[in-house]
Amino acid sequence: MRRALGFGLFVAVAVVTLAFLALPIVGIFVHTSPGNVLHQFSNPVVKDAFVVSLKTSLLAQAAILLFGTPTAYLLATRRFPGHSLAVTLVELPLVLPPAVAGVGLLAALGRFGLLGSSLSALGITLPFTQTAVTIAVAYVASPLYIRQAIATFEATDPHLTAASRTLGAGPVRTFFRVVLPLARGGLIAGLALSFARGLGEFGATIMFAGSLQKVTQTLPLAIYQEFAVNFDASLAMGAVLVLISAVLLLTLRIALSWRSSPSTRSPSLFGLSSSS
Amino acid sequence: MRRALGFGLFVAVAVVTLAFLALPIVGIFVHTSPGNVLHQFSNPVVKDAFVVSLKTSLLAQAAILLFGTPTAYLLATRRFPGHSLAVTLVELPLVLPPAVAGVGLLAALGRFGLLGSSLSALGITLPFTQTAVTIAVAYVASPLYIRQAIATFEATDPHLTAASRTLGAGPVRTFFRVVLPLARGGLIAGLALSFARGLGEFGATIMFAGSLQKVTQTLPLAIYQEFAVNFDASLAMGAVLVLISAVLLLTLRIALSWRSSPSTRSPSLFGLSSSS
Amino acid sequence: MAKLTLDQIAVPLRTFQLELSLEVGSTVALVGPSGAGKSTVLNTIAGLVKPAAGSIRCDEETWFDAERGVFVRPEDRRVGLVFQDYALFPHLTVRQNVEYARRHHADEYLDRFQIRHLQDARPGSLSGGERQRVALARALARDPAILLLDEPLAALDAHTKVDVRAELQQLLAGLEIPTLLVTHDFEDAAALADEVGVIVEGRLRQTGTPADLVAQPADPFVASFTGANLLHGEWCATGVGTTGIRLDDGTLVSTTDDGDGAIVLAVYPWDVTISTTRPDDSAMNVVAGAITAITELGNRARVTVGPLTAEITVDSLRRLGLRPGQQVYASFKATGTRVVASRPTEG
Amino acid sequence: MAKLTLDQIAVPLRTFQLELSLEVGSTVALVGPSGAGKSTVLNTIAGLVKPAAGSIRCDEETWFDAERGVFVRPEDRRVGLVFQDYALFPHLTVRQNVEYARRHHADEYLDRFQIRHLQDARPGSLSGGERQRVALARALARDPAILLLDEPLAALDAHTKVDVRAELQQLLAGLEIPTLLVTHDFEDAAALADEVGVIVEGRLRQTGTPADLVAQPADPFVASFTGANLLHGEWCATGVGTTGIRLDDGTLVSTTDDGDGAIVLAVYPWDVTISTTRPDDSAMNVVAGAITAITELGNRARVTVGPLTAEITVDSLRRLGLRPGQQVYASFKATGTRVVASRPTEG
Amino acid sequence: RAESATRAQLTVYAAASLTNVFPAIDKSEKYSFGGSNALAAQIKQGAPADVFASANMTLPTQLFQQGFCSKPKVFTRNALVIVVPKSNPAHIRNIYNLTKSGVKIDIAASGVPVGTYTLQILKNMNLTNAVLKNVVSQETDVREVLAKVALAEADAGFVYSTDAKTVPGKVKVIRIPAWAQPKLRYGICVVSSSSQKTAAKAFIKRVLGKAGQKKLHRYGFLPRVKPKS
Ligand SMILES: Nc1ncnc2c1ncn2[C@@H]1O[C@H](COP(=O)(O)OP(=O)(O)OP(=O)(O)O)[C@@H](O)[C@H]1O
Ligand SMILES: Nc1ncnc2c1ncn2[C@@H]1O[C@H](COP(=O)(O)OP(=O)(O)OP(=O)(O)O)[C@@H](O)[C@H]1O
Ligand SMILES: [Mg+2]
Ligand SMILES: [Mg+2]
Repeated sequence: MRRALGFGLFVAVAVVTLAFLALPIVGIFVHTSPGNVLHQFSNPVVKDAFVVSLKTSLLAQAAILLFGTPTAYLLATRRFPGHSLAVTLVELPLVLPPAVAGVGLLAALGRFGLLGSSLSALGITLPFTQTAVTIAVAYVASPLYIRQAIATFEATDPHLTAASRTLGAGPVRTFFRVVLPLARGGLIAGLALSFARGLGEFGATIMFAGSLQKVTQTLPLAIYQEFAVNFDASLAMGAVLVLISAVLLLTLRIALSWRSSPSTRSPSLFGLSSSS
Repeated sequence: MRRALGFGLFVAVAVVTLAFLALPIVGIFVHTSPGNVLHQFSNPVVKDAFVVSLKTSLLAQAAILLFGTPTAYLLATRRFPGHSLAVTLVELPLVLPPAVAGVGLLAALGRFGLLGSSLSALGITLPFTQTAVTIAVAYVASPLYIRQAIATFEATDPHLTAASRTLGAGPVRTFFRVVLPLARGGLIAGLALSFARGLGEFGATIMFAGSLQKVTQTLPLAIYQEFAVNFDASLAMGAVLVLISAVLLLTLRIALSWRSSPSTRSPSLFGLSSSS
Repeated sequence: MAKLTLDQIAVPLRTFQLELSLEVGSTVALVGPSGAGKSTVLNTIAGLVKPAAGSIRCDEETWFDAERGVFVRPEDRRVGLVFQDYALFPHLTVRQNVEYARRHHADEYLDRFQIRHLQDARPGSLSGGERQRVALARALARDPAILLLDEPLAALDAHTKVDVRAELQQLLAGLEIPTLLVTHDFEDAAALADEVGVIVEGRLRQTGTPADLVAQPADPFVASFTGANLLHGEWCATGVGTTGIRLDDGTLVSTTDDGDGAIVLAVYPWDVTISTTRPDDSAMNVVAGAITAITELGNRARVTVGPLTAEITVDSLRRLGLRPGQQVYASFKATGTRVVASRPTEG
Repeated sequence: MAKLTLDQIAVPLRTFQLELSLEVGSTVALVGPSGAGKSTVLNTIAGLVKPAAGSIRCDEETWFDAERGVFVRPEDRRVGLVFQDYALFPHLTVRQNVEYARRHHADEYLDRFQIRHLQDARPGSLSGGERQRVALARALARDPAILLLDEPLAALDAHTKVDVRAELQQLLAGLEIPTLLVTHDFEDAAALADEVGVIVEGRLRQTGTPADLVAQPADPFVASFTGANLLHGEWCATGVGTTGIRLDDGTLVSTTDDGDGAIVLAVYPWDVTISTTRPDDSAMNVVAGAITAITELGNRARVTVGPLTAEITVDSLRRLGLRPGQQVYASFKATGTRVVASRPTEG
Repeated sequence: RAESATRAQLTVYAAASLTNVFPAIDKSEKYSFGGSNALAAQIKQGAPADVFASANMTLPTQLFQQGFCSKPKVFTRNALVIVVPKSNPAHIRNIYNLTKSGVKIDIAASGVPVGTYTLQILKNMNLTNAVLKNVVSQETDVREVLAKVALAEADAGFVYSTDAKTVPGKVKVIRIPAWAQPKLRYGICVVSSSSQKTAAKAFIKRVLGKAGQKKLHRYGFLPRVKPKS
């Protein structure tokens, strides 16, 4: 009896928690009619913002994938002095107030920034360009991908890579023929997460790239601007963002859980895996 | 040769990536002298903001720990219809633009929000209170802890819980005597991450709790406000935030890697674990 | 002593459904290949897996009954389950592990299993044998009505295994608790249990004393599992009236049994003798061929000739000067052969 | 055929340092308890682990040399390494696995190992035996100068094991490649290898043919590893001039050897006979005691009396009507005992 | 070079309160609306702006002194109003009601122009302490003030009269006596780094010109020079 009670408590707490996490989202949708949401897509501001968001997000994610993957792999498979520092570095953007991150980007890449002079020497000015948006998004979203990637790579059986080596494949070939295919699922999941996060990026973007319609004004920036002039519109855009992210994450999660599903096997009561 | 080259490329990419992630932080510190940073602590605005931040963060993390842990445990050990949905729900705050999250919180818990009437019936009004800050922080930071916790719980050997059951311990006793002790490391890591993220929270807070010195003005809010009037001060505060987060994460990572360290064992070249 | 009864329990598994009835009064061993469902049986009894149908009773207590919707939770069933990997709590000391079941006779068990001196060590630092003793102590400390052992010897390397097995043997003899143990090694089963059940793909193929299984294996699988050579062939007429068996490689074999169609014969290595000249004994079945492998162990040697492996003494090995590749004759008495159901072998 | 030479390699491991020199010309087996460093030796040869000192040569090629700072990367050493868990690529088909080593003779190996019919299956769906064949095919497909097998039989359950072992035995006989295989089961080693090295805590205790190790175990560990009973005792004077050994349980034992101080005797089960009356044969050493365990298997039975386990035929078991608990005499010839170094036993 | 016949679009950085009116005056340019402070900060960081239109004179004057832009001209004026939720839960009728205890007042932070003006008004009417005690939040942007009143979380807030017009359905406007209004002048200037100075000047002319001023008036802005009364 007491036990059943204890367990009930667990469930209760969980329900409360999930409800709490769901509420704000429900709130947003309550305040906007679906009609309103659709109607937003005829609003030029929204349209432009949407395009900018999509373009920059895709570029940013491509960059994250390209640069983050090898980084994650090395961090996962090699131990070197300063390893912990490197991993912390990867996590920092996650915990930096985006606005501060933006200031940091300015301080680093702005025209008075560390690399500013060298960049302008090459005739490049980053701040307030679309490139700046991409950079801001990439900076803020990267940890979500890289951390996931590290975890995934750490989980791949070292025997398989070793086998590949003894079969005459160098580290690189091994990476592409064995490691990547096995890590695919985890990497995709991580990328989806960082994509969603990137879509929602605000603070760093406004600081580093400003908010110029058609150029640097992403959805979150548009939302913020519309607050003043058209409150409903901003709420509706918020709803749009939530929808995109949620759908993205959900489909992915389901797709993956279809692949390696513990739920497909298991008459077992207490999560005993098949090895039990 | 070609191989060595390929591998060199990997390293190069990793170095570039880490440099990119480090730059903004370096930037911030270049722009502020250590003296300036220390000097900030005599600035009353900063002092108050610091106190508010600390207080709300601690409360928020306590709440996250208390509510998030059982939730994570159930999500990790039970499969039920809508499981994927629940997990996505847990991740959403991570990807919502904080400002939108803030509006959502207002729409849900504001005095004219979904639960507003029922709350005010109990004589509770949340917006503009410190509680509101705590809620905002908890909402935005929770995913980082809960996701980590889920991963950790999923990793604990089901045989151990099963053993505990057959030894006469109910689910709850099992949880406290076996699961928690084993998961400790992972949970702490997750909590540190969410703590750091909570410290940096801006968008949701300003929307849901507003910004009032001594009451609801956290460090990031102060940074933003000072931004207009006193750029250096804001940079310095940013630096303070970065320092706190970084130190927190780093010490933790090192502490943990001391416990279950792959780096302490390993003459092995290719990360072959001891079982190899 | 208590008695456990599984009545037509059914557990749907990934690739097949586990279905069996079983009575455990003394020490029973379940043997079977990996993936046969052995562990699942134990988990079901312990209440860690919930069957789709059937019932489980321990003496008068009903632990599970699909019809009556009874399900007693694992913590309320008096079972002592020892996992294949022992599943000791790594964060607790040996003593704390043994005391986990909330009883205060820990010392008694620490002494009984001679692990008193280890009481403050953590499981991580113990040898396989020591871990097993701790696991047993822990399981018994809760004073179970029935003891369940999952692969008690699998985690040990071959040379500790022998000692630990002897230890376990004496222990079980001493205990007054019905025990169900699981293994995929017939030899272990024979050593530890009074009764052995062979389980394949979730169904019991045969149960009986180890001797029974060797004497009358119910099917080719059981036969091969108990270490017999399997000869595939066909019934055919041999001369006037008498029938025999033509093996797939053509040699004629006579048996004391009778039948027709495709068939499988079981011959145990120790019933096979090797000779360099064809033995002219009508009662003998002879398979001629080259020696493909010779394994010496102690004073015995296993010699493989075509489909047959013979077990002979090292002395005779030397006397005959056998070498791999050499042409020899492997022969066995007609009475030494067992005709087993003409089902093809698994595993 | 090629020859591999390990010259005084040293690998620091968590709890001890692996240090050995070894020559592999034919088929050599390393046996030892879990954690002895067996896998590490293979990984070192394959180039997966870099030693702190020493050198590794394969014929004329130098693969590693600490002094000269030579280190050939694993992909450039011609080794075929078969992992204990086979380490097949789960995302590739059997065929793709075999073709992985970039050679086009895949078919040849698919046929040779009779896995042609499995070529499109993924490893996940294969049985233990089939996996092993695929792993071997894959390793040989790269045409290695030396073959390394890590616990080739550990992943199999006991009854497939026998068949697979025979298979492997024939295969190795056929190959013209020096092979180093690792196991913790002396029986497997004896079955597969011409030469056996016993490794404990990173050092070779003894090397020789299986028969040698049984005949003259260098130390108690090797003895127990090869299946001997160990009797602990002390040299002492027995009557006039002759010396003998007083066992810890008091019984006097005479041997053909001579010495003094603490000592360990090795007696193999098949040298021990059981009788219900004390045998009055001066050449016999006798240990009296109660039977603690009886294990029947096939036509043999293992009977444990005090410190001794005897292996007798089931017939004599029946004839003497032996039962656990019964008082009997276990006796063995003085010539049947081997005095092994008076070091205490490990493991 | 950009001075060609078909010149490129101008980039106009303008105060958030101009979000609706500027496109009405000249829809062909690119606009970036935001808090005047943020915009000024961005211009200092080298944002590619041609024109800067601020919700005050102080910021452009600062920029001018630091050489970031030309001498600012006043191009319009604005007034502050009090907005209350349509439901007006605190029953605010006039500014003096704001001193009632328990009223939730939302204002912009002193760093932000609106914030400064709000404080001036309170000073002029010496309600400073009486009102400030009811302030529940000092936002970083007039938008947040408006949003919270619109969501009826705050009982009242100080915003530009022009902002109030953008959420008609949600808020009621309460005027503030003219005598208490601060000098609320919008300044406009050409950014020094602009590559299209002439076009920029032309734009400013358009704003200052009749048509421009009419539009501004229509959107609730006040004439750039106080009519002598
Ligand atoms: N929770 C589960 N859900 C579904 N199928 C399972 C589950 N656990 C195990 N199985 C499957 O049931 C079959 C029997 O598993 P089980 O572990 O009982 O076999 P076993 O006889 O113990 O094998 P081994 O000797 O390797 O331990 C296997 O095919 C396994 O894949
Ligand atoms: N990469 C490593 N770094 C440090 N120590 C290691 C490493 N790998 C293994 N060890 C340790 O070296 C010892 C030998 O390991 P190894 O795997 O070679 O033993 P083994 O003989 O193969 O054991 P088993 O029979 O269980 O496979 C063990 O104590 C192990 O903990
Ligand atoms: Mg099992
Ligand atoms: Mg090994």
